[in-house]
Amino acid sequence: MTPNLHLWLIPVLPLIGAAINGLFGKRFSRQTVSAVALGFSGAALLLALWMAAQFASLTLPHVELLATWIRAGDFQVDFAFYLDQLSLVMLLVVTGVGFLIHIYSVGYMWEEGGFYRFFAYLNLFMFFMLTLVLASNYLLMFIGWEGVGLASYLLIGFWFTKDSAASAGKKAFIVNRIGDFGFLIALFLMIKHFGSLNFEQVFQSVSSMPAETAGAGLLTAIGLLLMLGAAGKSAQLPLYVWLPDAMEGPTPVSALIHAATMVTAGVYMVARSHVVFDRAPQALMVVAIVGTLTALFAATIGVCQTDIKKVLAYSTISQLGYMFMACGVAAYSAGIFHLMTHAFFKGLLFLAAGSVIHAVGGEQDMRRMGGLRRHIPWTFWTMTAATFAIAGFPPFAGFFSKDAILFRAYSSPYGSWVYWLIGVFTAFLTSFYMFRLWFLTFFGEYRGEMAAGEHVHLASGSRVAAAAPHEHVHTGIHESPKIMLIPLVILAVLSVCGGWVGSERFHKFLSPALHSGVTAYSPEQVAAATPAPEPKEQGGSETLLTGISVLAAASGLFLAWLLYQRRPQLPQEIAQAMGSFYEAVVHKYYVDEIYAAVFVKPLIDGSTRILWHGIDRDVIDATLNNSAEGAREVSDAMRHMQSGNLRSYAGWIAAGAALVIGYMIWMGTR
Amino acid sequence: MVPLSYYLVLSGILFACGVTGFLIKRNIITIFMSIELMLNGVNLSFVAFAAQWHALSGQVFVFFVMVVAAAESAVGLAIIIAIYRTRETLNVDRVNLLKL
Amino acid sequence: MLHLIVFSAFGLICVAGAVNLLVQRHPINSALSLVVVMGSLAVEYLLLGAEFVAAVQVIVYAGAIMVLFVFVIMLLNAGEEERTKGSRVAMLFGIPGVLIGSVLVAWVLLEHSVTDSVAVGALPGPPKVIGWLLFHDFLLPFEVTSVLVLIAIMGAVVLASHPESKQPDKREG
Amino acid sequence: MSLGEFILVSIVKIVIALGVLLTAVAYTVWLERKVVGHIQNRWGPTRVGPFGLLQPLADGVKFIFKEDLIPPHVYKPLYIAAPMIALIFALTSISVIPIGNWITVFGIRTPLEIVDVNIGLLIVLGITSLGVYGVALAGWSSNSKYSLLGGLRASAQMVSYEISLGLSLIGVLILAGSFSLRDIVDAQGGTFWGFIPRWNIFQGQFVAFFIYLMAAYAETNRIPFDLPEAETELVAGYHTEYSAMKFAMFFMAEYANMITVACLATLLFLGGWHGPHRFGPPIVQAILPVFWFVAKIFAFLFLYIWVRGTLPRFRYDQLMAFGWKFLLPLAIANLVITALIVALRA
Repeated sequence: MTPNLHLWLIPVLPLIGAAINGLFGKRFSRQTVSAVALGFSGAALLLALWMAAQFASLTLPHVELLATWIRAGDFQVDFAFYLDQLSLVMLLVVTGVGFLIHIYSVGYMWEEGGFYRFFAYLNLFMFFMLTLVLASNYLLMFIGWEGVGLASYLLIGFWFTKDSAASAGKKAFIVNRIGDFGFLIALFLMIKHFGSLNFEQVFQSVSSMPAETAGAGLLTAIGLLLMLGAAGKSAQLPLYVWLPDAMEGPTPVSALIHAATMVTAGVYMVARSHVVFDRAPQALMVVAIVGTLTALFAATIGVCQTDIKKVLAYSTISQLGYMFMACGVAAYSAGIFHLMTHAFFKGLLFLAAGSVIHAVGGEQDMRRMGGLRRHIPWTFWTMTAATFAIAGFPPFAGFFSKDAILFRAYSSPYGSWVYWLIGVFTAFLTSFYMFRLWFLTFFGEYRGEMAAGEHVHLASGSRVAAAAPHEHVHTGIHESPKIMLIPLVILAVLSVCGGWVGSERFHKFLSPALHSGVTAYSPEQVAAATPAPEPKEQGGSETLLTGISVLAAASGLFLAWLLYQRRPQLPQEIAQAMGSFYEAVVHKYYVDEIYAAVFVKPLIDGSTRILWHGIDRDVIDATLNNSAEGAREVSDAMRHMQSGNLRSYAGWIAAGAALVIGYMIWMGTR
Repeated sequence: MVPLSYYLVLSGILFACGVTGFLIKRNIITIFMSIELMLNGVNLSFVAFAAQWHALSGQVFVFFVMVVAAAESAVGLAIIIAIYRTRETLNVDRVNLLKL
Repeated sequence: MLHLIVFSAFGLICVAGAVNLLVQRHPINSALSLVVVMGSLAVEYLLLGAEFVAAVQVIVYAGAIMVLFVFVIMLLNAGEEERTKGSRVAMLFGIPGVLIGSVLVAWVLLEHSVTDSVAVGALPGPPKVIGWLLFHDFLLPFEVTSVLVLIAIMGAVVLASHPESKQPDKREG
Repeated sequence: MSLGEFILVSIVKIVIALGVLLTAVAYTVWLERKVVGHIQNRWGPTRVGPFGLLQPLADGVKFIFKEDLIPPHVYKPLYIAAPMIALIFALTSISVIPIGNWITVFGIRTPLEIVDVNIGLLIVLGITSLGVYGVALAGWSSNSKYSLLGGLRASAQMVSYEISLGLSLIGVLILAGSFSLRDIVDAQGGTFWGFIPRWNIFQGQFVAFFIYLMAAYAETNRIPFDLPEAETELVAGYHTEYSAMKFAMFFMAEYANMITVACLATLLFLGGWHGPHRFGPPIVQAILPVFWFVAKIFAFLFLYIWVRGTLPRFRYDQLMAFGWKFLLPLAIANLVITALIVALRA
C-alpha cells in the first residue's frame, strides 16, 4: 500500500483560489485578492514540496484514482492522477516558478485595473497546468491542455480593450486549435487501436508492438499527430506565429505561460509519449528536424528584433526548438533538463525585462533604453545572471542543459552532426542576441525621453488611451519594489545553480520514467531501425564538443560587444550591406504575411462566400425562412377553416367521417 | 322476424338525421337535441347488437350512454344559458367569436 | 309478421319524428318530435326484449333530459329559428358527406350484412341481470360515470349560476 | 288464451278501469269539496242530489256545454294538445296497477289489472314522468306570463321531486327484490307477531313513506306545493288561459294523478290489498282484497284533502330548498340504511 497523497489537492487548490477571486474578487481589496491568490498557489507549492520529500518512499508510478469520468462499454476514462519522476519535475517547476511569478505579479500589477481578474486567471492557469502535468490519461491531459490554452487566451487578451491584445489572444487560440486537432486525432487513433487512453495501458499496448522500421504505420501517425499538437502548444514551426504576438499580455504572463510553463507542455507531452516515439523513428526524426529548424529560424529573427519582449519571445521559441531537438534524438532527459533550467532563466529574463519596462515607464523598444545598469542595479545583476545562463556560459544553468542537448544530438543513435552543427550555430546566435539585448539595455547612454527623478502615477483611466499597455507612466527611471525583486533574486540563484545537478544525475533520476521496462528498446532493434550511425567515441569528443559550444557562446558575447558597445554605428552599416535579407529577417521572414495570404485570406473569403452566403444564408437560413413563410401561408389558407362557426366544424367532421366510412367499406368489401 | 340489419339501418337513419340537424339547424338548443338524436341512434344499434350476439353488455352500455348524455345535457344546457346571458342569442351563426 | 308490422310502424314514427325535428323551426316542436322519437325507440327496445332499457329510456330520456330541454327553451323563451347563412362549409361538404356516408352504410348493411333475424324479445334484459352486470362486471365504469355525473352537476351549477358579484352593473329588470 | 280472447278481455278491462277511474276522479272532487268545506266550517256541495252527490255530474255537464274559448295569441297546436297529453298520461298510468289477485270470470283467469308486467313500477314512473309535458306545454303555449311562470315552476318542481320520489321507492324495491307491483304486494303479506301487518311502512320504510308523501304532493301540484297554480300569485298558473273541457281535462288529470299516487302508496307501503283476516262467504272473500285496497286509497286521499285544508303554501325557494337540501339527502340516507340492513340480514 502506497500512502494516499491526495494528488488531486494540488490542482484543486489554485482552482479554489481562482473561484474565490473570480466570483467575489471584485469586492475584495487588492491585499485580499493577492493573499488569496498567493495563499492557494503557495499551498500547492508546499504540497508539491511535501510530495517531493515523500518521493523516495513511493512505488512509482504512483496513480491515484479519484472517480470514474466516462464509462462506455470496455472504454473507461477516470479522473486519476499520475505521479512519477517526470511529472514530479514538472510539478515542482510549475508550482515553484508559478508561485514566484505570482509574487512578482502582485507588485507588477498593483496599479492595474482588473487586479482580481488577473489573479483569478493566473490561478485558473495553475489549475489547468497542474491537471495537465498530473493527468494519468491522455483525455485528462487534454483537458488541462485546452484549459491552459483558455487561460493563455484570457491572459493575452487581459487588456481586451486594446485591439492588438484581443486579436493576439484570438490568434493564439486559433493557431492552437490546429495543434489540438492533431492531438485529438491522435487520441481517437489510440481509442480505436488500444481501447484506452490511460498512459499505462496505452504504453503497455505500444510496447508490445515492434518498432516500425519502414514506412508510416500507426505509431508514426500517432507520433506525428502528437507532434502537431505539441508544435501548436509549444510554438514550433510552422505554428510558432502566435507566441510573439502573445507578448501583448502582461509581462508576468509572458514569463509564466509563454516562457516557463505552458509552452513547455508540448515537450512534456512528447517526453511522456516517448514510448510511442521510440517505436516510430520517422516521427522522432520529424520532431528532431522541426526542433532544430525552429531553433535556428527563431534565433535569426531574434537577432534583429528591437522590442525587448519580442527578442525574448523568439528566444523562447528557439530554446523550445532545442528541447524538441533533444526529444527528437531520444534524449528526453536532456530535453526536460533544459526545460527546467529554461524555466528558471527565461522566467527570470521576462521578469527582469518586465522590471526594466516598469522602470522606464512602459517603453519596450531597446533602442530607447540604455545605461540602465546604474538606475536599476538589482534588475541588472539578475538579468546578467540570466543572460549568461541562456548563453551557455559555465557554470550557469543553461550551460549544463544546452551542453547535454548538443552532446546528445551528436552522439545519440538518432542524432547527427547536422543537428549538432545547427545547434552550435544557434547557440552562437543566442549568445549574440542576448548580449545585444544586454548591451543595448544596460550599457551606453540612456536614449529615452524620460528624465530621472520623481515619478507620478497617473489615474488608471488613462490606461486605454496610453500607447503602451502599461498604465503606470513614470516621470523617472526607478528600481522596482521589493516584492518584484525577491522573485528575481530567487530565480537568479536558480539560474546560476540550477544546472549543478548535472545532466547525468538528472538523467539517472528520470530514467525510470523515460526508460522504464515498458519503453526499453533493445540496441539490436535500434541498430536495425537506424542503419546510419556508427558507434561514436564518447569520452574525448564530449569535452571537445563542450569546448566548441562554450566558444560559440563567447564569440557571440564578443560580437555583441563589438557591434553594440564598441562600434554602435556598425550594425546600421551591416544592415544596409545585407539589404533585402535584413529586411526579410526584420519582418520575420514575412511568415505572418504568408500565412495571412495563404491561409487566413482564403479562409475568410471562402467562409464569406461559401459558408456564410452560400450555406448559412442561402441554405440554412433560407430553409428556415422559407419553411416559416410556407407555414405562414399554409396557415393563412387554413385559417379560414377556423371560422368559429360551429356548423362549419360539423361540416368538416361529417365530410371527414364520410371519407373514413368510404375507406373502411372499400377496404372491407374489396 | 325482422332482420337485424333493419334495426341497424333505422339506427343509421336516426344518426344521419342527427348529423344533418347539426349541420342545418341554427338554434343551439336544436343542435343539442340533434346530438341526443345521434346518441339515441347509437343506443338502438347497441341494443340490436346485444340481441345479435346474445350479450347483455350491449344493453348495459346503453345505460352508460344515457348517464353520459344526462351529464352532458346538464352541462350543455348550463353552457347554453351562459351563452344566452352574454350573447342574447341562440343562433350559432352569431356565436362565432370562439369566446363567451 | 306482426313483429315486422310493429317494427315498421314505430320505425316510421321514429323517422318521421327525426325528420320533423329537422323541419320544424321552433325548438319546442323539435323537442317534442324528439320525445316522440324516444318514445317509439322505447317500443323498439321492447321489441328486442330490452324491457328495462325501454323503461329507463322513457324515464331518463323522455322524462328527465327532454324535460330539461323544454324547461330551458321556456326559460330562454327561444323563438323561431333565424335562417342565417353562416356556414357554406356545412352545406358544401357536410350535407354531401352525410348523404354519402349514410347511403354507404345502409348499402353495406343491406347488401353485405351477415346478421341474423331477431325474434320478438330476442334478448330479455331483466333488471336483476342488468343490475348484476352493472355492479359486478361494470363496477368501475359505473363508479366512474357516477363521478362524472357529480362533476357535471357541479359544472352545471357553476356555469348557470348568475355571477352577480362579478357584474354589479348588470341590467336588472 | 288466444289473441282474440286477449284483446277482448283487455278491452273489457280497459273500459271498466276507465269507467271506475273517471268515476273515482269525479267523486274525489266531490269528496274534497265536502271535506274542505267541513274543515272550513262550510257545507260544501249540497244542492244537487243527496249530500250533493250528483254535483260532479252537474259539473261535467257544465264543462261540456261551456264555450270552448281559445285566446288569440296562443300557440294553437300545443295549446290544444297540452291538456290531452296531461290527461292521457294520467289515465294511462293506471293500466299496470293491480287492485287485487287473479280472478276467474267466465272461465277466463285474469289478473285484476289491465296488464300484468314485471316492470310495472318502472312503467308507472315513466308515464307519470311524461305527465309533466302537459303542464309545461300548457304554460308555454298559452303565451301568457302567468301561464309561463306556472309551467316553468311545474316542470322544475316535478323534475326535482321526481328524484326524491324515485329514491324513496328504491328502499321498497330492495326489500321486495322486484319491479313487479304484484310481487311487491305479495312480499307484504302476513304479520309480525300476529297483529302488526308486514306492510313496508312497518318494515322500516316509514321515512321512505314520508318522503314519498312529500314528493307525491309536489308531483301532483297539491297544497302545500301547488306553486304552479298558486292563484294568489299566478291567477291559476299554467291553466290560466284554459276554459271549458280543456280546463276540465287538467282538472281530471290532476285528480287521476292523485288516485294513481294513492294507488302506488297503497301498493308499495300500505300492503296493497292485504287486510285483516278473511271472513264471510266466498264472494265476500273474493271481493274483500279489493275492498281493503279501496279503503286504503280512500284513507290516503283523505289525508291529501286534510292536508290541503290545513297547511299553507310554501314559497318557491322554500320548495326547492326543501326538495334538494332535505328530501334528497334524506332519501339517500334511507336508501343506504335500507341497503345496509338488507345486506346484513342476507
